[in-house]
Amino acid sequence: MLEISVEKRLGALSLRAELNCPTEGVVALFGRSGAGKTSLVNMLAGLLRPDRGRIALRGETLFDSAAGIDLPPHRRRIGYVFQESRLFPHLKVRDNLLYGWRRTPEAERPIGLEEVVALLGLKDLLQRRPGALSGGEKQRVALGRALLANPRLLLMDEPLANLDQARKQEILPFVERLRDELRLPIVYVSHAMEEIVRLADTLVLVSDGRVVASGPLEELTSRLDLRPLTGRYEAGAVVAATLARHDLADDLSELSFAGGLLVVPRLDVPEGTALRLRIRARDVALSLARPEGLSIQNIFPARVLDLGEEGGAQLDVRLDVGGAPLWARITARARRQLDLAPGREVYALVKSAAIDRGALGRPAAGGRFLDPPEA
Amino acid sequence: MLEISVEKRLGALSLRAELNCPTEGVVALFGRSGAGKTSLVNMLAGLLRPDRGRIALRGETLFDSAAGIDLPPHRRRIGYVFQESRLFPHLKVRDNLLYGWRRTPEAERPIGLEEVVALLGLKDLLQRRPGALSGGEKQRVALGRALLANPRLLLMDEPLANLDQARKQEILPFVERLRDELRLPIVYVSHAMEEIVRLADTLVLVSDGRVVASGPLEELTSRLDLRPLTGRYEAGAVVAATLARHDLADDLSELSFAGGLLVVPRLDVPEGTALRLRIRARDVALSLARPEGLSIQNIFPARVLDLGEEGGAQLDVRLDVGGAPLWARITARARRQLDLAPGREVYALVKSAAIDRGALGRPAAGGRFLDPPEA
Amino acid sequence: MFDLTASELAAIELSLRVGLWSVVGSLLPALGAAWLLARCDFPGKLVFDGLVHLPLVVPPVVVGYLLLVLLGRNGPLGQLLDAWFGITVAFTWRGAAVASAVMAFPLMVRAMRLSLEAVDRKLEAAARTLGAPPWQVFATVTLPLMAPGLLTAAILGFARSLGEFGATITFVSNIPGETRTLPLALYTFTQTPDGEAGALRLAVVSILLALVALAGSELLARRLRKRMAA
Amino acid sequence: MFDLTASELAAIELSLRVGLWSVVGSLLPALGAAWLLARCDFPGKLVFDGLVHLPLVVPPVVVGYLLLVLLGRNGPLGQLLDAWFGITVAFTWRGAAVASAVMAFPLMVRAMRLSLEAVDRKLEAAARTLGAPPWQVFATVTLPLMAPGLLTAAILGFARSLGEFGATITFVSNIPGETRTLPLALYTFTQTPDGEAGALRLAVVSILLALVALAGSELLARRLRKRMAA
Amino acid sequence: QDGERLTVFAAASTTDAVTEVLERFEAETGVAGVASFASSSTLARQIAAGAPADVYISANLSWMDHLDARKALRADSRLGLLGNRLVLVSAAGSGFDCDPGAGCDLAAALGDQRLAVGDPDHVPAGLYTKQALQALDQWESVAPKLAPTSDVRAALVLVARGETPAGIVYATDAALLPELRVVAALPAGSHDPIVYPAAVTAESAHPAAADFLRYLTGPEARAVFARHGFTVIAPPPLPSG
Ligand SMILES: Nc1ncnc2c1ncn2[C@@H]1O[C@H](COP(=O)(O)OP(=O)(O)OP(=O)(O)O)[C@@H](O)[C@H]1O
Ligand SMILES: Nc1ncnc2c1ncn2[C@@H]1O[C@H](COP(=O)(O)OP(=O)(O)OP(=O)(O)O)[C@@H](O)[C@H]1O
Ligand code: MOO
Ligand SMILES: [Mg+2]
Ligand SMILES: [Mg+2]
Repeated sequence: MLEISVEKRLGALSLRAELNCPTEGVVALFGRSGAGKTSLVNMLAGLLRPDRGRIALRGETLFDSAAGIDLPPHRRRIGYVFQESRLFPHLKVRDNLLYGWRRTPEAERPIGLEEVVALLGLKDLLQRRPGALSGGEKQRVALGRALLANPRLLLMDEPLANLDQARKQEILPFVERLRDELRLPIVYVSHAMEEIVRLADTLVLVSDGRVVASGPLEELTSRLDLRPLTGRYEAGAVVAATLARHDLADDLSELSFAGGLLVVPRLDVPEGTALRLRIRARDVALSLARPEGLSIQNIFPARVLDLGEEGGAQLDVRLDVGGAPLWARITARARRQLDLAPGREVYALVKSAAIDRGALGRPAAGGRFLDPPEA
Repeated sequence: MLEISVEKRLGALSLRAELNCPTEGVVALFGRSGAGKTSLVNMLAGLLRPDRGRIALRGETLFDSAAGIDLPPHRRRIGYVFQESRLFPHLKVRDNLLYGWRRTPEAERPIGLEEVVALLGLKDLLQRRPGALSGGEKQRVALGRALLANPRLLLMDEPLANLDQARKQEILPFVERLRDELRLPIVYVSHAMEEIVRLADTLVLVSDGRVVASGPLEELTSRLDLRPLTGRYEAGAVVAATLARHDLADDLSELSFAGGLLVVPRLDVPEGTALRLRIRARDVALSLARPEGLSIQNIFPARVLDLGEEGGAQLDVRLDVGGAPLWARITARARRQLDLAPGREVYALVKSAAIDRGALGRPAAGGRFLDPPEA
Repeated sequence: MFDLTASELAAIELSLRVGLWSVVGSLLPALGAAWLLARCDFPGKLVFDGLVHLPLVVPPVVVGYLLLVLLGRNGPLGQLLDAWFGITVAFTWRGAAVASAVMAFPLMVRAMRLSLEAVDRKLEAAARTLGAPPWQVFATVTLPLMAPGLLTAAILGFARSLGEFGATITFVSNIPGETRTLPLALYTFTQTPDGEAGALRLAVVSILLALVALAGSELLARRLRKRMAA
Repeated sequence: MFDLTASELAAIELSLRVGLWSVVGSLLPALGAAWLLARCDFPGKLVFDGLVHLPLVVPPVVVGYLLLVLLGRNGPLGQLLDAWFGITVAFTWRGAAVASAVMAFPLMVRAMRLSLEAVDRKLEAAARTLGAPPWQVFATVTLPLMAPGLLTAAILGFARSLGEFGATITFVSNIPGETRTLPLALYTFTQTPDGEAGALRLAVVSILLALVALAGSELLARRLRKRMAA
Repeated sequence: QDGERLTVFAAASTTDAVTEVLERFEAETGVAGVASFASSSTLARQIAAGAPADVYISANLSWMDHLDARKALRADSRLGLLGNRLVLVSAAGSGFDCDPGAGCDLAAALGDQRLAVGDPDHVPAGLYTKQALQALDQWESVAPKLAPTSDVRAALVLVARGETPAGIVYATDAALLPELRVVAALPAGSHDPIVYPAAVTAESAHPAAADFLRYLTGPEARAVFARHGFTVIAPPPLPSG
């Protein structure tokens, strides 16, 4: 559990944040520039001192103005990966990596250099200096450096913002491995909803120095009232599925979920793997009858649960597909034409092409704990 | 016409670029980090001197190593908007804006401060110092400053890269206005395909110091052989349309194009406006029969022209819709099931929800010329 | 203690004048040297850098002697100055200003060089794309951005000048009212057995002057920086 | 010309020793002062800044006199040093080193302060999150990043020391083999008939030494910077 | 070491002579000696501050008096050692000619140029010069044309380089630079007798200090001083024993 209740005056902004959230998986902080995300994360790390308030991590008080507690950053064991990587320019990559590790008591070193080097693919970089690395390589080293300091929580403040698409794709899988294999709790700040959707379990919306909402990612991104904050980025449903079968001939994978079999372009995971799928509302269409001769592969019988707020051109329809949730975004006109109402039986059409890797997340499976799980 | 044929050794990279492209509308340079985009643009501006070669703009030679020509940057009349805005910190916004304008002969000042201030919404910023501006405001001022120097070509090197989504949305319309109202030719460097798709007419793909391909945006993004460079970003068709009618009740707009009437969420332009629509292949599905009772509003009879390369899970189908082109991305399995082949009559299903503002481009309508059109 | 005599006041006035002019006069040459060191690469740059530092390294008396040899009535430069401009520096306060300027030169160049190196050349490139030829870029972008550094250089030079003794007395001797600056007057006091009180008085005056100048410049520089950053 | 006599060699050796120790001895205090000025805000900071600059502002002879008063055999600090550590600085080469150090102090502080201000505090913050307590951050991050600045400060101090005359002769006199450094030996030459040649010789030697030191440090600093940047 | 080496603090203007005398003293007695040369005032202050000097030779009576008054000198050791003369010098090649003692108007001879002298505010040679010119009734006219220097050497350089057409220095100083020419000597009676006093310091523990002081007045030293242009005014020592 991460408990934050702080106040801090920052120039024109008065930050006043209350947050209680689980420290499992990835907690994403999202909000527009200047909202106070970095300030919040700095307070967690001990780099910025709140004017008032309390911060506690897994029951341990890190800061408490009333009790006069303020654990200095080097005793918090909170790793931090910054936007600008902040590698020490005078040290080789190897010494950068070991900087925190050397300062960790031997008994508390859960992973060693070799492991991190293997995990992040740093083998060829060890003898280089940070100046000779590309942006993506720098961030990988920064990640490794933070990991080797044996953190019980990892902060990442827009770690990919300075990278191009290709570099981003190069780093993201590593972050996923931290989450899934090391089961390291992560607080992840980003502007990019696509990163957040791919990584995060919990979403914290920050606006104007306040925590406006926090909760499971799926819930918050599909809440219409938060749309101004989460952006036009499509709402959607998250569905638990298992990889049932690969169809090598057509290069497809079939995923079984509560509503049936979903066909997607082939995924590079073994059969039987548990998966988390995100299906965006805008990629789902509805039909009253089961359509024939359609290129759309995924057609599921569904029942309309309810219909979103009206008032615009479009609205979201919440569906029940054999027990699994699904959202469809349709026009108001279509709603009238199809005469949709709660309880109505329809068919949900999911274009397989609309399910991309970014919508996939693997629930943590196995992996080691860097820290005992919370009591 | 912009003619570039240069060589330049840059550390490990040997840049060797050949490019001939129209100087109308927006020319986008796209390529991964370190490909040489900024170097190329700097050569255009005269900030970087090629080792060898020639650069000419609208017939005027800016650089020619053989002829010993090298027009200095201040005589090239090429505006430049940088990623970091580069406003002069010691000057107020007003003086920043007028910096280039004051250095332009009076006869060659097509626009004045008031106009640019109005165009870019800078009224409230004039007396401030750059240090007191947000990132988005800074870029708007930088844009205005470049404009007021009366450039005949505007270079923009990732002008939005440092901004968050909200700020990007704040700037993009202004860039569109330059393109559409001032008809200022723009060379636009970006990593973000979504910006490029929204703005560019011509796409130049740069890789490893070479111009790998250049041509109309639509053509290049739909070329499968360039997919490794253009990225997974979806291919699609661009369709000319006119705003036929607003349906205020349903908050929709009907656009008429060669294939019929296309319904989209209401657009904020007057009826009769000529528009350019981008319809992504992944948002188009095919059906053998006209489906009934479907939420999808846009259904057009179409003829299969040809089918893209096979070999993966998906393929793109090129369609003719009443004379307009359209692409649909379907799975190979669907292709087999529907028995698709060139000449086959089908129905194209376009989910209206998938047409967003980003897919809209207005062909230049009226507006003034900053420079006489090319001979 | 602060009942200053007329001749002490004269020395103070003279020191201020000398300091001012030494700074004013060396601003341009120092800027030029700083430019060469910060922006240009040329053979012999290290030697040039060494030459600029000479006055720091060599005893002031030696510098004064060299100035005398070069700029004295019979020195080659001194004769030129006299013939072309009718300017005599030997035995005049102008000579004192020259001595101060030379001694302060390395410090001023150093401060300017650092501030020049800190100027973001990307801003200069931006100015060029906006139609400014190189000299305008320098005048309208580089120089204003260097302002805090120029200020520091000026004040450092001025402060150094307030303490300059050896080169001055050797070059222009110790003529009351003409070249007897504050440090020379102070020195004169120290040379008589009962001069302590007078020496102390003048020392305090020169320290105060320097403190005021340093503090003022520091505050001004902070303001300049803040204005540009905030 | 470069047949140096034994006593000239002794003066050179002494000057090098004095320069070295004056630099070594003032590194820490200068670093401390630079830290206070760059990183701390306290009442009286401007005055402290002024005090640090004093040796620049006051004639060297006055500085030497003050040192004599404070650190002489009968001076309050001199007696303390003697009683507590058995160290005598008055009229020894150690005193010459002290005089040099004091005169070079403002220059060294300035160079260090600038390099300290240029250290990216974000890197320090990063080190703290990696478990390094403040003093380790200083030792493993701040200090190495300041290295080019420290080098500059050291060489500047050393070069300044090679030219120091007024404070030295006033404080520790001109005792051959003990306090007669290069500039003092040069002065002594000028007091004897036919001393010209000797004086010139020593001037050239001291200029060469300073040039070598400056050029060497410049090259080294460039290497350091390149290593960190490239 | 201080106990073994005899340390002499001597006015800078005696540099050459005292160095030579010290060498001879060492050759004769085996007592090694070193000398620190600086301006008399600097040395006096240092002695007052406890400098390890055994013998002080000053060019300046007032600083010797200063030390005397502070009991910094060994009682009864003080003696007037050397005498000197004031001379008017000019650069060897110059045509400057004027003998103020013979009624030449120095100010007129200088024209709009200056006269290099030790600073009459504190440098002994300057103080004597002022007395002499006052006695010759030329001070009023010459005073505004002075180029006062902090030490004699600086005055000499000015003259030798032709910065000033003439200077008034000690006869001994004139020998420092070969480019100089003595134009005239100032009348000895026009100023107080020039005296370089010498004394053993109160703090001196060196057994040979008094011996050295006595040696300074002995025949060998007299010869050396004479060769450098000084007159030795102290009486020769009584035969020791
Ligand atoms: N030391 C400070 N002094 C004054 N204002 C500050 C300070 N630090 C931050 N601020 C202000 O506090 C606000 C929040 O800043 P913060 O960096 O936390 O925002 P953010 O959400 O991380 O923004 P971004 O997405 O741009 O990184 C901003 O308006 C910023 O200007
Ligand atoms: N002055 C230089 N010296 C050495 N190498 C250079 C220099 N300027 C650029 N390069 C190298 O040339 C290559 C191209 O750089 P350039 O900045 O043009 O790329 P880019 O495509 O703009 O990249 P980005 O998308 O990151 O801005 C890079 O590998 C860069 O390291
Ligand atoms: O020897 Mo002196 O004390 O400089 O006249
Ligand atoms: Mg931030
Ligand atoms: Mg670039």
